[in-house]
Amino acid sequence: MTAANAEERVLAEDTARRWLEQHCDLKAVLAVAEDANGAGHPAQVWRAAADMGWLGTLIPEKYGGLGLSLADAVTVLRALGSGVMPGPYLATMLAAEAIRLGGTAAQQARLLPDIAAGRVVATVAGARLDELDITAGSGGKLSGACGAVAYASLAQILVVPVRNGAATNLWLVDAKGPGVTVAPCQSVDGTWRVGFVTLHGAPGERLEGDPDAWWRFIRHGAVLTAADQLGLAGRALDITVDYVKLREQFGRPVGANQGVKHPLAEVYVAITMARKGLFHAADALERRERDAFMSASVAKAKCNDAARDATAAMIQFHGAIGFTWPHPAHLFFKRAKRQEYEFGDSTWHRERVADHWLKETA
Amino acid sequence: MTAANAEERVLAEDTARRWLEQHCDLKAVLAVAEDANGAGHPAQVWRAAADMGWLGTLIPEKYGGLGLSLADAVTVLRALGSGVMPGPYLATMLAAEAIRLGGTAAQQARLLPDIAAGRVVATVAGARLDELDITAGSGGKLSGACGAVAYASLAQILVVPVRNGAATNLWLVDAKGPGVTVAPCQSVDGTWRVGFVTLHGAPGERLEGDPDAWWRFIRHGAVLTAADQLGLAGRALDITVDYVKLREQFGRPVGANQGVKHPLAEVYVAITMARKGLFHAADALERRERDAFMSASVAKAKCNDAARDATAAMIQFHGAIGFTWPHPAHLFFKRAKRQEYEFGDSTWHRERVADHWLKETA
Amino acid sequence: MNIATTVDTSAAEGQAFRLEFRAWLEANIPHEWRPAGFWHMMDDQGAIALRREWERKKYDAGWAGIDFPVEYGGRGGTPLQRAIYEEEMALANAPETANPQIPIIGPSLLLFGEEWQKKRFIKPLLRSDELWCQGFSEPNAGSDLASLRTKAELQGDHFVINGQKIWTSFAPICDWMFLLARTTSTGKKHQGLTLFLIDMKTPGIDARFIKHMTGRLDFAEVFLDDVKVPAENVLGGVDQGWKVINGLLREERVARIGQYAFYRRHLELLVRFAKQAKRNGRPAAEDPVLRQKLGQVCVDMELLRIHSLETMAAIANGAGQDQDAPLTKYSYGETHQDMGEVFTDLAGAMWHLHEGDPTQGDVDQGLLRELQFIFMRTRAETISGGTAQIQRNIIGERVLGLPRA
Amino acid sequence: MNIATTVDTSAAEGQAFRLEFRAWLEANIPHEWRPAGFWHMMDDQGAIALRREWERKKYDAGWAGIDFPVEYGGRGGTPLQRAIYEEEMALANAPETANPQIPIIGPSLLLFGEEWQKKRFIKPLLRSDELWCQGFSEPNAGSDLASLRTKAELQGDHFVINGQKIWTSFAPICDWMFLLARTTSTGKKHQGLTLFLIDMKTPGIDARFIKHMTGRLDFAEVFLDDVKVPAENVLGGVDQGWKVINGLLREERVARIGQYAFYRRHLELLVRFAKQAKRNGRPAAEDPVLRQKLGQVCVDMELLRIHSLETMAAIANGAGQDQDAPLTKYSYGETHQDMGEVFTDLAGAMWHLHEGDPTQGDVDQGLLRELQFIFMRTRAETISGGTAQIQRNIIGERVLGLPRA
Repeated sequence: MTAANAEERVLAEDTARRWLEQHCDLKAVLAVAEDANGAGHPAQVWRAAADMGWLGTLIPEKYGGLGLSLADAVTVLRALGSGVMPGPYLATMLAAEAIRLGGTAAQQARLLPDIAAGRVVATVAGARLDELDITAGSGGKLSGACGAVAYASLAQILVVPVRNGAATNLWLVDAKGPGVTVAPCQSVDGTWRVGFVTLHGAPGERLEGDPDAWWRFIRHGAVLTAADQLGLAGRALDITVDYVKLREQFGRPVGANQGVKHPLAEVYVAITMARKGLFHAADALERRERDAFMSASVAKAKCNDAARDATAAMIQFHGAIGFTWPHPAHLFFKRAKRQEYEFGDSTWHRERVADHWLKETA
Repeated sequence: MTAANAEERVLAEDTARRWLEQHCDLKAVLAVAEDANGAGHPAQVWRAAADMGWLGTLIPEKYGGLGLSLADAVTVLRALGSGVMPGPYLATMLAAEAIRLGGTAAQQARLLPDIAAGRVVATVAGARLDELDITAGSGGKLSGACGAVAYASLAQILVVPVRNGAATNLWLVDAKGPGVTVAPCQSVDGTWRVGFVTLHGAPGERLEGDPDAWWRFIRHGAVLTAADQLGLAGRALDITVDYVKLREQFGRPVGANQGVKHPLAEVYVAITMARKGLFHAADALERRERDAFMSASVAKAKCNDAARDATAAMIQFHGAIGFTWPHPAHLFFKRAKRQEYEFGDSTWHRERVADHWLKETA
Repeated sequence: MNIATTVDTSAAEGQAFRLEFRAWLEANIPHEWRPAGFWHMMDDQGAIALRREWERKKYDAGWAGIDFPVEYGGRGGTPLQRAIYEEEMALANAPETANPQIPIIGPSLLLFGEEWQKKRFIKPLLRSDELWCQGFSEPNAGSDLASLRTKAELQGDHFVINGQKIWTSFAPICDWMFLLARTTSTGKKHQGLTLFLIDMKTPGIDARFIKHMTGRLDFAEVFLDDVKVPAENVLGGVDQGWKVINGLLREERVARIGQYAFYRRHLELLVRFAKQAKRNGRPAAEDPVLRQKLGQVCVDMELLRIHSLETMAAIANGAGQDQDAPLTKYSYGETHQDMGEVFTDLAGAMWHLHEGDPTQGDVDQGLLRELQFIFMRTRAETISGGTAQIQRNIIGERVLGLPRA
Repeated sequence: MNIATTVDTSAAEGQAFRLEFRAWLEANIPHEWRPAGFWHMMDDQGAIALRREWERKKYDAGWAGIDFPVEYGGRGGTPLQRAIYEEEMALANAPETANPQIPIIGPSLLLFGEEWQKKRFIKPLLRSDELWCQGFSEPNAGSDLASLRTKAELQGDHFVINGQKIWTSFAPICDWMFLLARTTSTGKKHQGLTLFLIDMKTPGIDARFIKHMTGRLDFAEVFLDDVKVPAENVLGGVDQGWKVINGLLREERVARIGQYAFYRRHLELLVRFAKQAKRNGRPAAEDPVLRQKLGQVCVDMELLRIHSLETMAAIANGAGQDQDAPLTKYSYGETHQDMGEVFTDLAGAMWHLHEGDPTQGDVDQGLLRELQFIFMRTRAETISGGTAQIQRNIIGERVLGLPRA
């Protein structure tokens, strides 16, 4: 990352944060969570995501995107995560990334411009990485249960991993088309929406550009999800530090106690290391470095842990107010805990890191 | 445990501690550790172990022992552990316990009186519970590597687990007899001695009383070893608390800082729970309760963790002095870490506890 | 279901009591209430009404106020029976009480109340004819309770109370409040506090729910604006509030036995869930890494069971001061919280869904919902009633004798 | 062996330097020194003599004081080359320096020394012709260094020093000591401290080893009884000692890069050990629970590598203040200590034996001994140079801006 690049990113992230704070602050997010039967899709956030180019961060310029790097996408998503932002933007960006990595030029040209412009909502099945059993029949008809899928009811484009012997291929499905059923399901995390998707001979189209894109995609997915987590974690720490500086008990600020200070210092260390790991992984994947998959696992494992610890600390060190509904701490915590299991939990990633080291060491 | 019993035990433990403090204090233990090529077998401790009946705590009265319970043995061993006592008393008591559990009346009558009186040193192979490959040939000749065995060079009686198809039987070997080779090996923990034992057709004698005694024995062994660990842990905490009350830095006692106070409080909690778990397990094994094996695993897992944490805290909160040789902290820490892997580490025991619950829950 | 109990009922007395109560519960808890998650899929108001009705029935059958004297409407039993009662309630998945302050307010009245107060308040409390709430915490007096600011001034034959309380569970639907207020402002902070028994219908009281992060209505805040309370409604004497609160420690010990029984049930649910949920295509229960995590909470729960057994023995022997109260509180909070984390690890990406993901095993919805609720609820358990940090401070200072900062 | 380096040497300058030094090491480290554990199976005195000799050879070949100016006997290289040097030393399993205070005393002399001091002391320091020790800590001034009591009084053209120092590594075999003493006792505690360069042969100095828990001779205590030191041997000015010490932060950063390279080697040893050791009849490396533990330290080590890369980039860009120094120190200590714990888990019951248990796999003795040593050594790493508690305090107060107690 060049210095010029870095400055631009700081600026872009700062702009995004300010905009979100003005147009969809934590109160507004809470209202979205409160309205459990609503779409969970604030129009102003989606509009901004399209207009400011966030949705198209990774989409090539020729297809209407900004054609930027994974590190830029991480920057944008960290800003959105720091606002616990609701909406299908991450699902859509993930689907776009699958199409970018796996699609042919024709497939990309057909689909990506609409995504970049915010004209369609897209989503991906299989984020939990446990094996799904979706198979392709004759004529590319797909069948099988996709499990829980982000914003399944809203999405028009659905990307699904399909078994092909020992391999996994990425396929596209028209989510509003025949053979697709969606059963909405509520989630404890009110900052998103989710539904169970089942395919019954739904017409599918394979992403033909790179049949092995699944393996790259899940690493990119891990890094993009981790960016949201990192945003949660950083903001959770900031809010908590501000609170314990002011809140007094026993005649002094709560934050003067080592019982509070030391755990928060540990959270700071975790977040700092997670940030370094995440930007490194983004660059390594971008450059397709030899160890890039391991770097992505390092980043996701650390972001999982940092986000969980930071948001749990946010509740703990706010005292009783921290576990009430009107306080935003639970939004951060529930979302961090949800994302902990998307694109690989820490156990999944640690196993892969250990495997890499064991294979690489003589 | 009746109240009268409890009082007697407090008294017995107190007596043992006082005696040890007077006749083999921490300085004396350090000298034993210093003398790495010595026998690691202070005569006064062994004499006391015989004279005060410690060695025979579990041995029936008719064979010269006290015929007391496992909880009484735990009490004695906790006292010895609190003094980080060197010597083959634990190895000998473990061997005696194997003979008590597995031997016929004739075998017990022949062997236990000498053990209770301190006339022979005995020991056991297989304490680490990883499978050994010792087999019995024709005429009861035993062959195979026994791995590291406590006080192998000193011992006259050796108990070994021998494979018998899928089962494991306990056998006796004359450790000074033919077909037994002992290669002494140094250990980082200077409070004991150890050697590698190999059997080359050594004449063996099977413990015929209960052929399945191995499974009971390793649980009794876990509880007796855990008693030593609990002794280490409690003394480590006491010494550390005394130190941080007095040691001043930045104008106040180190122990006034929550950064010290809270971890020590956690150690206290761990030790307290470990103690409860251990005495419960001793009673449950004694009464051969249905869940006794699980209780032993609970106790050993917790004592492992408590002893490691308490002795590591002893080093940490003594500051630099805590990692010097003349300070006893390292004796506690190294021994706790050694025993952590004897008669089952926490991973081994947690697995068994989980298994028990999964099987017992509908 | 297999629950190793914490009370040794080899003695005939305990065993007979246990069996009788078990039979009553079997006959009187509606079958549809039994499955895991039943109460977690129902709205709060409905749940409380149902429970209240059931508790009256239970009282009338003689199964309430187990260790309260008969003369005040209790059963007149022993602490041992009380503990068995708590265990059987958990075993049967009986509803939680609609009147959660019983274990605090009941003994306070018994130990410190005047005769008329005992006669007047205990029976309706036990029968849940009157629901009670506890007004201790304030926005600026949480862990540091002694610095509370709600003021009570004596004016003739009544006190006039002004201030604000918070974390007052269920206040808006309660009939009475047990309130701690400052009556004297000179001297040490924890002196000069007084306990009042206040009718929630008194003018000047405004109680509003604060939703919990689980989505449940439970906490509330209470505003007191010139609330007139008869002077005779003081409990335990003017300026004696701190003494009363600290006199309840033994009672808290018994209550924790009951709490343990519920935790034990939660562990059973967790283990059952481990058998249903799939991770990476096989039952979560077969994954060696998840088994370690599950094994660890089983270890900690077994230790808490043994701790409860010892506590029961101490209670039966009439033991006094409980120096391990902060240890108990701390261990309970940590262990229950760990259980919650193990649940999310077992459930993986479906932990937060209101229905199990069919591609992740055939998971009972009620089980998922109850464990999910428990997971979120446990975040409060290292905070309410003294944070984990406060407990470690108390252990360090009072038990280990370490100096104050 | 495969070590991902922390220094980006895609630039030709770095790469050429790296290859040249690698070739020199290959040719000049005796083959028998290479295997893991070589230095851990040798006595302390013998090891130091061997190393000292080797360091002279290395100096004479131009491979010492990489980033020290040529005029004072250094190589005149860049910080980047210095970092590459440290990595290659670790990669080659080169001996640790016999003169461990070089990274502290060298830069102190460079930054604060008078011309004659630089000329006189730097070259013999770099060539290990003169071994140095550091006299900062005292029995009652460990974490709280500013409260030290060793006193230096000016008497004519010399100071007279009295007091006691502790944790003065290798003092009994050192030629010079870098000592911090109090010259003024009024004002704030950290003012009035002065640094002295002291010839260890001066009468009145008594240095005694204190054995480390690993069994090694390393630490020492030093008693100073009317020790006369010429006034010109003050470094950086009278009463300026605190300023000098705090001026060394940048240098510490570079030194940590070297430390990382050693940790990385230790991780490689650990992974190799995992393949050799057997647990429950199969290679430890195949046990899923142990793989998790190993995976976790690999994660943490990868993060420290990235952290080092960023630090190097910052150094190359001439960055100033390092706000993350306490983070670095804290993370290094914790991660290295975790590595030690993973070692004992992998080794199980043989972790503490001087030879591998043949029934637990075919384990290389040197590997076992070195990892064993590392395990014990790491207990000191959360203490020396500021405990983990102190680091968290600094992070909380200086980085997060939390109030002091």
